[in-house]
Amino acid sequence: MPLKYAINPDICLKLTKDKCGTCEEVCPANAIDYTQTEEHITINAGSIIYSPGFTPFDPSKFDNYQYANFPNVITSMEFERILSATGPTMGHVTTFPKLPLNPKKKKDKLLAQKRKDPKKIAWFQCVGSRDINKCDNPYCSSVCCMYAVKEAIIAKEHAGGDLDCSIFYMDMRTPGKEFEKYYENAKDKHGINFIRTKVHSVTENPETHDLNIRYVDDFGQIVDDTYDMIVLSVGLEISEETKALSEKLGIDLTSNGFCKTNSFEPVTSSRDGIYISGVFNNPKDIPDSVLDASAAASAAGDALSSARDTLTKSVEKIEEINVVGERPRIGAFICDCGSNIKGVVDCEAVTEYAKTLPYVEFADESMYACSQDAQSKMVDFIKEKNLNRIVIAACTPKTHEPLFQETLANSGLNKYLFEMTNIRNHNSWVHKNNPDIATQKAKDLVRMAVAKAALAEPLKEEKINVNDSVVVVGGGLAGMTSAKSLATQGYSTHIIEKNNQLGGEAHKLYKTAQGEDVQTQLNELIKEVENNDNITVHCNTTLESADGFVGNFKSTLKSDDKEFELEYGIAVLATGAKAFVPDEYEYGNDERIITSLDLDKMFKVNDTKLDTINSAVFIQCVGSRQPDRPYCSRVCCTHSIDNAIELKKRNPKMNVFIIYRDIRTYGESELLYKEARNLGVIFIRYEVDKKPEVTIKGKNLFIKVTDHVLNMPVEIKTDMLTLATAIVPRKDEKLANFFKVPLNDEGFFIEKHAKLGPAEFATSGVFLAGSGHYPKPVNEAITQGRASASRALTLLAKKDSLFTSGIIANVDPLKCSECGVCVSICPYSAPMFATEGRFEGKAEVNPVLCKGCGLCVASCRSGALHLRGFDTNQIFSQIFALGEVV
Amino acid sequence: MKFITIDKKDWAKGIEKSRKTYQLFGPVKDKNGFFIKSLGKDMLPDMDYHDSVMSVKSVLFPQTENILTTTLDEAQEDHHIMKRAVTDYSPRAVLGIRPYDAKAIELVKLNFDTDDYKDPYWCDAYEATTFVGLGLNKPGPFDFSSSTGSGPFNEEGLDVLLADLDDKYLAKVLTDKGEAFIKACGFDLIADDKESQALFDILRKEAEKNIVSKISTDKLKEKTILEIHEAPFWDDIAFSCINCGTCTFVCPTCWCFDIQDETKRKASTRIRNWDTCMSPLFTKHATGHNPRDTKTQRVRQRFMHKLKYFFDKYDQGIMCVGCGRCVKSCPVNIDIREVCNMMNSYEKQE
Amino acid sequence: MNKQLIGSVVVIGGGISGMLSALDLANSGYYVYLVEKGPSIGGVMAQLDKTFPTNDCAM
Amino acid sequence: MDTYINKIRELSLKLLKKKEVVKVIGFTKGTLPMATSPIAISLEQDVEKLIFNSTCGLNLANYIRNHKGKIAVIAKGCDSRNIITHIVENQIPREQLHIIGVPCKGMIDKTKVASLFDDDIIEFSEDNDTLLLKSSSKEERLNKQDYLRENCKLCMHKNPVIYDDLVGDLVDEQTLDTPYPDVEQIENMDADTKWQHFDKLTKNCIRCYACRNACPICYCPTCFVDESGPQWVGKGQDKTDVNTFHFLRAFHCAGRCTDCGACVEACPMDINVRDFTRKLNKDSFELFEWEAGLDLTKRPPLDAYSPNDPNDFIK
Repeated sequence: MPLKYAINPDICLKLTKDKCGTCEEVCPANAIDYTQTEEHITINAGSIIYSPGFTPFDPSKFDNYQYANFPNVITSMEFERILSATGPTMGHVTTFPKLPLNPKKKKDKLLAQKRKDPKKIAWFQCVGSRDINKCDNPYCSSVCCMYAVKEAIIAKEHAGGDLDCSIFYMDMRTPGKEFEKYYENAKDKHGINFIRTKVHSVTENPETHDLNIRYVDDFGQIVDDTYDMIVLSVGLEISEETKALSEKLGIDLTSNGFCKTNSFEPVTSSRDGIYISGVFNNPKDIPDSVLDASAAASAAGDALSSARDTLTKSVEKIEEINVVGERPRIGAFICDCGSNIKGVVDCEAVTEYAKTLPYVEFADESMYACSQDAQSKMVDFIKEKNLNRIVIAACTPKTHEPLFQETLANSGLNKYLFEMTNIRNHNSWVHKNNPDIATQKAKDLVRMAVAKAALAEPLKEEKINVNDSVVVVGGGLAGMTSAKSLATQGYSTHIIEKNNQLGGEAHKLYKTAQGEDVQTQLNELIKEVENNDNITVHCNTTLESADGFVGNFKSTLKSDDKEFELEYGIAVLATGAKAFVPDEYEYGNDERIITSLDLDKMFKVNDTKLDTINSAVFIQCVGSRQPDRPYCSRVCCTHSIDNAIELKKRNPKMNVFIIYRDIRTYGESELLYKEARNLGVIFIRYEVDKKPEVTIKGKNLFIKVTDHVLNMPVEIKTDMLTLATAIVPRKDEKLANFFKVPLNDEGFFIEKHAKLGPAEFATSGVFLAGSGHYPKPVNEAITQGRASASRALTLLAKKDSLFTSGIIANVDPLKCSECGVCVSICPYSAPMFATEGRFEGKAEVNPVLCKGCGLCVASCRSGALHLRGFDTNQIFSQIFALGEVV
Repeated sequence: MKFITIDKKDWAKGIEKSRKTYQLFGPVKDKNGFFIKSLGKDMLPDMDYHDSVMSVKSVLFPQTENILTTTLDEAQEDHHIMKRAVTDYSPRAVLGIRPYDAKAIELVKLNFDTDDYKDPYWCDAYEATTFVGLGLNKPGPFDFSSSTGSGPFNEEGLDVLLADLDDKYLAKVLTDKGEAFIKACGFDLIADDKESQALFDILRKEAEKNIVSKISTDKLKEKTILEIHEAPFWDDIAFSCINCGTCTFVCPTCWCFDIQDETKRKASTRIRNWDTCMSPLFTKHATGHNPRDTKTQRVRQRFMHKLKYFFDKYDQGIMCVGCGRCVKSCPVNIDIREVCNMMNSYEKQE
Repeated sequence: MNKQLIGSVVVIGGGISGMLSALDLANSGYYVYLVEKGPSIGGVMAQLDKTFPTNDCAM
Repeated sequence: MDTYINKIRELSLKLLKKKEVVKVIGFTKGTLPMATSPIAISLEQDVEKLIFNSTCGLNLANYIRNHKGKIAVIAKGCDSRNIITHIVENQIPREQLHIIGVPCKGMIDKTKVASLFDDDIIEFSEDNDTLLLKSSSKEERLNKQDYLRENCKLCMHKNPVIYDDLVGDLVDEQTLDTPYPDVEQIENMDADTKWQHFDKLTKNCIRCYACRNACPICYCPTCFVDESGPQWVGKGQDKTDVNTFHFLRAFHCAGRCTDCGACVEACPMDINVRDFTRKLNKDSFELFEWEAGLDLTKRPPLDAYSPNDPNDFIK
């Protein structure tokens, strides 16, 4: 599904035989150019970021699932397209979705006629992942469990509630933020079946093409079942092409083709100057790829900081024309969006209609209003016709408004003298089958937009003065990394650490999952940070207050009973998380019962007690994934397995048991899991309602658990019990309040956007890194540290061009009743009472803090608050315009 | 002058008969009080009422009245041209109104029907209306109409005055309009002029005996406007006022109105609504400035207008007919009788 | 040593990760070349319907 | 009542004498038998004008804004709750107020009493729970409890919530299993009946705005009905406009109304305006466990946003 079409030069008749040429004729945008040939360009650049992505695993070679032969066995990527409204079935879930592959083939056509709405769909997990028998992909692809759950839920939404969805899996791996809840909801609320097994084989009923599967269930019984469709949850692979280019670039790969990195420089390849990000780094989902992206930018930028701003150009600003007091002269531009709108709506009629509307001086239809040439034409029209308000009827303002506003600015108009109405998403797309009504509605929408635009006023954006120093709260790995990057790129940075030394929880760790010694690297990082001239470290210091807004924060800090103030422009919250102190499994009643971090400490100091142990047990999910703490702590499976391997290596004869619920060694950590099993570590599964029981009988320590294979209780006598305890957030409500940032139910910070804004907050100028966001291992904490720095840098780089939005609330003091609703209700503290002047006591809005959400406007009973750009008279005129008939 | 005796047994029949020519209005009970309303088919005026909550002024001067209309539809030839709203001015008769309300109409007339300007809406309605009054045999304890130039059997403003004589009405026909109405009803039992007038006089004297409430207006005229305007009692009078418009809305003599344009779809109407000097909007300028910005200024304006400016301008006494409605309706019991007496007896302290 | 650094970066791959790297760098003062072998940028994410766990539209 | 009056006068005199306050806001006798009128007393000799009885149905919180210097105010339970609302909504600082609390025994429904007579009442007096009324045609002795205002019958906060002085012992508060029987009755109507109910309710409204102006929480400098740009509501007697005024006003009172009954008391057309506001009081109570004017530290529920706010209405 490329968003743009391209010509395949091997097949194109025009290029091969100089015939046809139809595409050039029919393309309304004149985008076809047969003369284009391959060009070689040499670019000199300071750094390279290599982000080649992945290819979905091709299951054709799997004979047991018969993907290549059975039409109703499809891949998850294919299913993703089926669910999509813009996909081949327009979101309709149906069998034989891929048919007819060839409309001329009779067999395909016949099969396509057999299409029906499926009643039962199965997902097979780990296709092309965690598998060395059928393919050579021993790693976990990290994302398939999540997308399978999502696809099952959406499929039910599309197909209706009685669709039976079953997911066949080995371990359900949902270790990301809010993922476990989604998984629980899939089970409880959406009724998705989760069946823990590996399906042996699939056969097809040759008549109906229904699919029969056979598997062994939890109780060892063989089960035969029939499904209408099977979705193969295919894993992520690094393509041969990527591997080849990597070799050319001279960067080291792991045995699976992923880039080899160090946990402490997780986006840096083995070759100097080449940084990597995304799945190429390790199988990962979108938010982690997004973090990688920013982290790689930070790493690449760090290396080039002295050359910053040498090659970038700045845009020339055009003097704004004063239109205040002028009669509105509206230009209306109707976009065809190719056939997207014009295919349904009679755009010509809409354009003609627009010309008849009050104040409309000019109306024009264009094929693609957003195209470069349409934009420059628009500038000409504005100047030529002396237009002072612009209405654009096209697609969604969410994506295109800034573009059009820039065009306004380029022609000297204030960018708020503009109104956009969506005749595509809200109209042509939804009224596809009713072109007449769609045209009518387009006219209505244009009329309303014109009515509003006529009352548009130029709005002023306030300049924000940015103090370019940064405060990083928390001196752990994430905080130090963030500070280091910001300092390297030239910004004065303060680290506020409440303990007496930098390093945070990392001091308690022994090794990373990749085997690096944590303490050596940590001490090196601390030294680097302490020696950096741009970083001021404040240990034993706490933040007592924070006032202000982006670019202008002010805090009181307290250090050893001394208070001092700090002014800064940017804050990074990297306050981390801590280990849960267990209240079960006899913890605290026997010194042999310890936590994962206790065991790390023993390794670190090479505790002699370790030599006396012959049996060790780990219990997983202590305090995690249970009703009172419903999230997965992400790191504990890998951590325990790593420690189990360490024990086995020290004493191969030692009996090591890991009692777990799902093993969640995502990505290449799966290799550790495999290694542990090879070394003889015994894994026993338990259910949350049947937790292992720990008893201390005299000198002996016993753990009773029901073996999931034998389905019988077993009792293990052990010399040491390690509890893999949850990671719990600090739930720092005070801090959250200072910066007006939200906490989720568990107490983790809520980022700006779960997918696209994982290292920043909705509050402008405040960024996020480390386990305060969600539990994470060393490399991920460092990645997020870098990512937060990169995000902060984009803001700091705009230092001189940072403006508020023009769409903000303002107060009419004569109408203000001083009741304070606005002050109370604003989440950003923008309204306040004037403390001096003629309107002392009345509310006023700080334009820099206001986000234009309109909460105060809607709440003001006295009608004193107005939202600029959406003033009441504008909305009224729109409503009245709606009531008029064409 | 002509007197007619109407047997109450014939009353309903006569009224019914008049409907051929007249639309009828009269007192009707609604919730806890009486209102002068249009009498629908088969509805009779409830002549046993004591007093109506609202006065009769709305028959000539409705609270909301369409005065001009136009269309904004440019397809119509006469779009945007204001035309007088179509109103029914066919003959109508209001039955059973109290004499003080009739007197009030005469006061209101001073405003709407002058040599300089005749308000067409009010004048046309006035022209079309016949007022059939009902003398008040037993005025209530808060009626002070005798000291305002009106009284329980005052004839001013009426076309017919009825006296309730238990089993019959004695009608005093005062004008041609009145005569026409009586004729339309078919009431033709002529009573003796002298006897009848004597009866009216007795009834009036009896009724006036009941009037215990009085105001003094004798010295109002001789005081200067500024003197009363600057009197110290206004703040105290105004303190409890909540600036609602109740007093002005129930008042039979308050005539102020506000004009509004309302547009619904393509139809535009210019309406006039009762206004009230109690509202801050009453004098608010387009600039936002308000010369009567405080409550005290507004309260003072109301009383000065009624009891001083009107008095001075028209020389027709005060702009109050003593019905007592404002006294009873005021949520905070501001009493025009007290205020009038305060103004009348106020002597500037040197 | 002390070779003059070049203030530009080549980003190879126009998927979500490559695009965001490019944006961050461009917005913080570096010239960026974004190289993509396909005819459009967007990568695999552009092919997804909704995203986990918020069910936001991937487009 | 006489003990209340004596105490009110005594306290007022003391406050004025010691110059602790510049004026005392209370009630004085009216010119009609069942009328009382708010008054501000600033001279010591005028304290004798202060009275208190079962007809003091207006809310004196409506009179405490925009004064210079410290003032004393007589406050029944509901008045005190509106005083709290005023303090919370920045209309007056607590320090500027001396609150003389009156444990309230309920106010009488004057319309209901008057409806017993065909003519005007000329005398009214009360003796504990007995009301004595006289017109020119008859006399009535009534049990006060039978003639309480509807809001007083359902009142659960007769005692002042905050006060600096009390004029008598606190009275027993009632607890009600169904505090909103009137609202429930309307809620149970089908849509048509409900529509008819409200249509009939506002039928005689003359838009004098006495309900709004008697209401202590209607203190906006410009009420939305007086707004001309935009004009939210037409100004005529069009039924839609009349009802819009009542609906919107009620919404503006949501979570702030103490059900003091001043609106109904002031209405010259006997419209039970509380039918609008009570529903919102009930919703505030059920959704937010909120009753207005009980807490100096909390803003009304609609003035604040919490992620835990009930959102069952989102279907």
